[in-house]
Amino acid sequence: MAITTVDVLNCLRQMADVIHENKEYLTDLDSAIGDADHGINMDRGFQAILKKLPSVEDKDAGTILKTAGMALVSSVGGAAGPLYGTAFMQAGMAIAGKYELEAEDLLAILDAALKGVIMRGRANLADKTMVDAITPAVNVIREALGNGAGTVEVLEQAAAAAKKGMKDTIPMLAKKGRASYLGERSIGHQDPGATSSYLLINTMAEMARVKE
Amino acid sequence: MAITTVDVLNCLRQMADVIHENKEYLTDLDSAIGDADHGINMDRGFQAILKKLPSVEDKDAGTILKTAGMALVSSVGGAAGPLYGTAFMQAGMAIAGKYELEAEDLLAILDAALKGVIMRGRANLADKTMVDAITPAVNVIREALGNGAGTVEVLEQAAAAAKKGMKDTIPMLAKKGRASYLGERSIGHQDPGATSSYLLINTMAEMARVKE
Amino acid sequence: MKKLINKPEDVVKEELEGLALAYPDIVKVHFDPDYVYRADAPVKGKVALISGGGSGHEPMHGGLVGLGMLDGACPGQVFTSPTPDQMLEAAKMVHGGAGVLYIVKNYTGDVMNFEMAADMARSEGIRVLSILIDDDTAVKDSTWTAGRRGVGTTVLAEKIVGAAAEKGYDLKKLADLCRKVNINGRSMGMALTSCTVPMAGKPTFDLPEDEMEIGVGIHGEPGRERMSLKTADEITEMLALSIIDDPAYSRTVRELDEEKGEWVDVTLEDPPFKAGDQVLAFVNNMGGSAAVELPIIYRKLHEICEKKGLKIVRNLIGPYITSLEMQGCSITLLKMDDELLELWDAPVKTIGMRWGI
Amino acid sequence: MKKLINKPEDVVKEELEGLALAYPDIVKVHFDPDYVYRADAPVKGKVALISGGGSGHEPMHGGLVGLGMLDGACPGQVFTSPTPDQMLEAAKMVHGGAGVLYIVKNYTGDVMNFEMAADMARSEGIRVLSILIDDDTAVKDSTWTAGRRGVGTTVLAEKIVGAAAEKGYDLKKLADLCRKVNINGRSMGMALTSCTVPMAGKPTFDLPEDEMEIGVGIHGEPGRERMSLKTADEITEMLALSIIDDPAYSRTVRELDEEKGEWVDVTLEDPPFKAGDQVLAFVNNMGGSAAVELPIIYRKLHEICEKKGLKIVRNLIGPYITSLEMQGCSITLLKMDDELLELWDAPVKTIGMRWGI
Ligand SMILES: Nc1ncnc2c1ncn2[C@@H]1O[C@H](COP(=O)(O)OP(=O)(O)O)[C@@H](O)[C@H]1O
Ligand SMILES: Nc1ncnc2c1ncn2[C@@H]1O[C@H](COP(=O)(O)OP(=O)(O)O)[C@@H](O)[C@H]1O
Ligand SMILES: [Mg+2]
Ligand SMILES: [Mg+2]
Ligand SMILES: [Mg+2]
Ligand SMILES: [Mg+2]
Repeated sequence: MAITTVDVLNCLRQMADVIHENKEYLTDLDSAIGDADHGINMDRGFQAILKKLPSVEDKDAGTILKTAGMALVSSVGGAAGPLYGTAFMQAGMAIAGKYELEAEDLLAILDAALKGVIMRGRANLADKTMVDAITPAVNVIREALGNGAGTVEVLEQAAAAAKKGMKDTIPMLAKKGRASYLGERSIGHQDPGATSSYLLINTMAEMARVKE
Repeated sequence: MAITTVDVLNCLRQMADVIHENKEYLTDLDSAIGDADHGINMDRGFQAILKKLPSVEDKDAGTILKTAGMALVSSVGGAAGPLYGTAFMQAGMAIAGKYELEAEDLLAILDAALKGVIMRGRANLADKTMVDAITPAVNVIREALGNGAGTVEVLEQAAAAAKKGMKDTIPMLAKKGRASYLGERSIGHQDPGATSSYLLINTMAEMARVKE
Repeated sequence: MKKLINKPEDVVKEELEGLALAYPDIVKVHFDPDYVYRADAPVKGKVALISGGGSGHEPMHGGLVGLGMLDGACPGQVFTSPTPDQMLEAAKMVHGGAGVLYIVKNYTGDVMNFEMAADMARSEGIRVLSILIDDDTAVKDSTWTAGRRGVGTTVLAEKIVGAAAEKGYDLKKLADLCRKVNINGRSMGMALTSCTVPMAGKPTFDLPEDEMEIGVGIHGEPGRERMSLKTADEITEMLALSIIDDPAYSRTVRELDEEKGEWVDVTLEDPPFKAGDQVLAFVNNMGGSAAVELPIIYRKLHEICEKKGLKIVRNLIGPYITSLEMQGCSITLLKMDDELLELWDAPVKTIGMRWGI
Repeated sequence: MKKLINKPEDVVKEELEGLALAYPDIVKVHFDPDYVYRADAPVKGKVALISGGGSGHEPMHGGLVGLGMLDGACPGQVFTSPTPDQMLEAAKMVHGGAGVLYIVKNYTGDVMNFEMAADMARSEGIRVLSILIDDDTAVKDSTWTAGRRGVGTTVLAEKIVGAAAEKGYDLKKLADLCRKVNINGRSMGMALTSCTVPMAGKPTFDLPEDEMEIGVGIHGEPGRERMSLKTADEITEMLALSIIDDPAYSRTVRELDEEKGEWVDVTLEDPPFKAGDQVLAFVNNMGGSAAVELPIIYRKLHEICEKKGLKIVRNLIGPYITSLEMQGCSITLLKMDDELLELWDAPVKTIGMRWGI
């Protein structure tokens, strides 16, 4: 099952819905160990993406993702803006020119996104950031592809891994971002950025599931 | 029964106790229709009086009251400072030179005090101020003296009249002082200054009762 | 009660100690009786300006002492008028031979204490005049109340009259100028929250999460009316219109008549604002509102003034006459002319207001 | 939520509109992307100073734009770092041919956005350097955290570096000066209450009536430790000692290396304070504390500094780097020398800080 640019566009729209629905939830998580704005930031960013999509409807998937990334960079601010912005832009460059995406492209996308986040934010695993949700997703995709899994399966496994990664941030002591200032007090709270990462990856899986 | 300067000194000390005990009560009344300081102001003033008393222990009653009034003027501030300060100073002048006070002197004292309050604050009856507690007390003393009543009886009637006068301020619409700014909203609250006036007059009555 | 204080009864004393340590180039502080005065007082040949009132309104008045503004300020306890001996001693300290002008906010306590002080100072041979500020349009009449309260216009009067004193106006001219500022200034305030008098230990009033008070003074007292919370634009409109549409206001105040040598009743009338007036717009933070909110009020005020034909020629935005940590704001409009503009722009160097030097 | 605002999402936009209307002689405002800039920008031949960060810290940074201080300020949403396009466009608007210095508070978001902006500006041919402010001693180590946050020293750096830019320092010298101010400044803050991000609509944290947070930043985030409410003197002592007794602090930061044309890791060390040092003492109101409280803090700080052999040669007291309406305070000490003193005293004309002009 190949993913078309229409699917990509729909997926981004769906992500905007999911983020909007979870705006308060993400902000509440950020209240506990941050500054109470992650949901608000992400929602502002995905609304900005929605505004940009009409201008790239006939473009390749790479351009669409890069445009989304640029919209995030110039509208989100905070830590999430440059991180997700870079992730989407790098993901777009990884599939530059493509109008149809296969299962392998999903690896390219998520791997590039992860590398972008790390390049920009220099977080390590277990620093209690979005890296802790995206890394297991990338790993599991790589493995699943090796086992010959298809798009839906690959993404479902990725979503499950991201979810586990997200939950695994709860007992972690934050070492990057705002939460790191809390020291021991950051323990016991789920990282907001890991949560939004899971929500986005899960949306990809749901899109694939529905399309199937 | 003649009132000695020792009685006057004791009475002032007793007033300081009563005011101190009612500090919060008076302040609460002032919170409702004023600025939440009447009890604090009065307590500060009577503590200042206590500090001054040793220096006038061998003086005449008039000097003692004038000294108390000056202590109030220079320590209370607000509306109550000049009003009670003037009241005590005028009262002192009305009995200047006396070491023993008879029932008639009580009229002189309270009448001079009331005139002092009115001279300074120019309030009319039913403006919802201390005038509404002191005026009935003065009137009833004048009447009781005409009927040949003695010190204790005179002061007990004065205290009862002041108490009624204080209660009568509840339904009044304030026209003087801070409470006047509340307009209709001042209705239904007992005036703090009328309350302190009643407390002071009542303390005089209690002193006389105990002495008898 | 959450405050950065030690013992509640020491708040004012320790505040004054802090000011004395922090700003020795601008003010000195005298204790017992307490007053703040210009570091270079007395200024020979200059009329000395003294104001005062309860504490809790900082920077007013101690923070408004200095070159081009007040010579002395008498702080009372929080929200409680100071006492006559403070005002008398301050006058003796700062007067430079040209007389003393007391600038008094119209509250029963302040008025009575300053009256006593003026009488005492005069009996000690100091020339004194005393002008009331009564600019609060929340108070509609003076027959059934103690008259309009003195609020925001006080700050503007102290700046303008202070500049004039620096320029050499004599006592009589300064009193006239102060009266002129007062009758041309009007204010209206509101509160989102109450405040807590340190010695009282609890908020003066309770204000539910969805309500506000309109027409408050500056002492944490409840206002004229409680109503449901409104937007900044709606609040600004209520405050601004209560000022701009206020009709002529007349009242009788007591002033010292130098010739007669006694207090006399004087009838004053505030002329209403009219299209074409040039105004100074003062948006005051009651103390506890976030600074980001004030320009939002100013933005709407600007629009309303424009619509009403009033031209804002100067502005002042910030916490200048506060009610402790109360959230809320007040608006003051002062009709300006060339004299007032020049005096407003003159240099001032105080703790709370500074420019041109 | 009780605020003088209209729609929560319009707070920053309407604040900027208000500033533009109120202070046309000092600043201009550009919208989409949003930034505040000097009314007379670009100043030809002068290095342009740009800072920025989330809104809600007013007067920082928009209120610190003007002669002798910043050329441009990029406001983000409340407590959210601005975006690179704001910083890029601001740089293009204000740079006067002598380069641009970005002054960046050390928060992950601010750092990353300013890094992207610097790269973009350089690719458009604008000479850019960028210096981090990381002065918050509440953060003990940089290995296990994102490093010390940028707090009070930011205001002092902007004043001092702004004066130097006005004096004609070149870009390299300004970057060195800014780095010097940063390593010689340390801060510590505390909160009595939380604050409410307008878009969130409720307080960021709950703080019981008898508790406080020590070691907070400026974003309404909880601090290092929650403890029972203490007196002003005890609080001052905790904050002051956390600064004065702080040992040497070293960390690796990223700076732009102009010769290499890329970002490089630089290791910096803050020298500890020692007896005999001359310091500037900055007591900052978090926004919602009553003004009467600050001098009480200063009073104790003065005593502690004296005991520790630190001589306070300048001070700054008031709300300069706020957290909306949060009650609380922070203390910053900056070691001064003759160069810094002269630059501190130089004239400044901004909305939030003004003297000498
Ligand atoms: N250095 C970093 N690397 C990766 N992710 C990070 C880093 N710093 C912060 N984050 C992520 O960003 C999230 C916070 O985003 P957001 O609240 O929008 O920004 P801010 O912290 O500036 O308010 C955190 O929950 C964390 O997952
Ligand atoms: N003009 C006046 N004449 C008589 N009593 C007055 C007058 N104004 C106020 N008062 C009395 O003063 C009381 C308030 O005193 P207090 O709270 O100490 O002073 P303030 O109003 O300045 O805070 C009122 O309750 C009232 O009884
Ligand atoms: Mg956040
Ligand atoms: Mg009172
Ligand atoms: Mg009072
Ligand atoms: Mg943020």
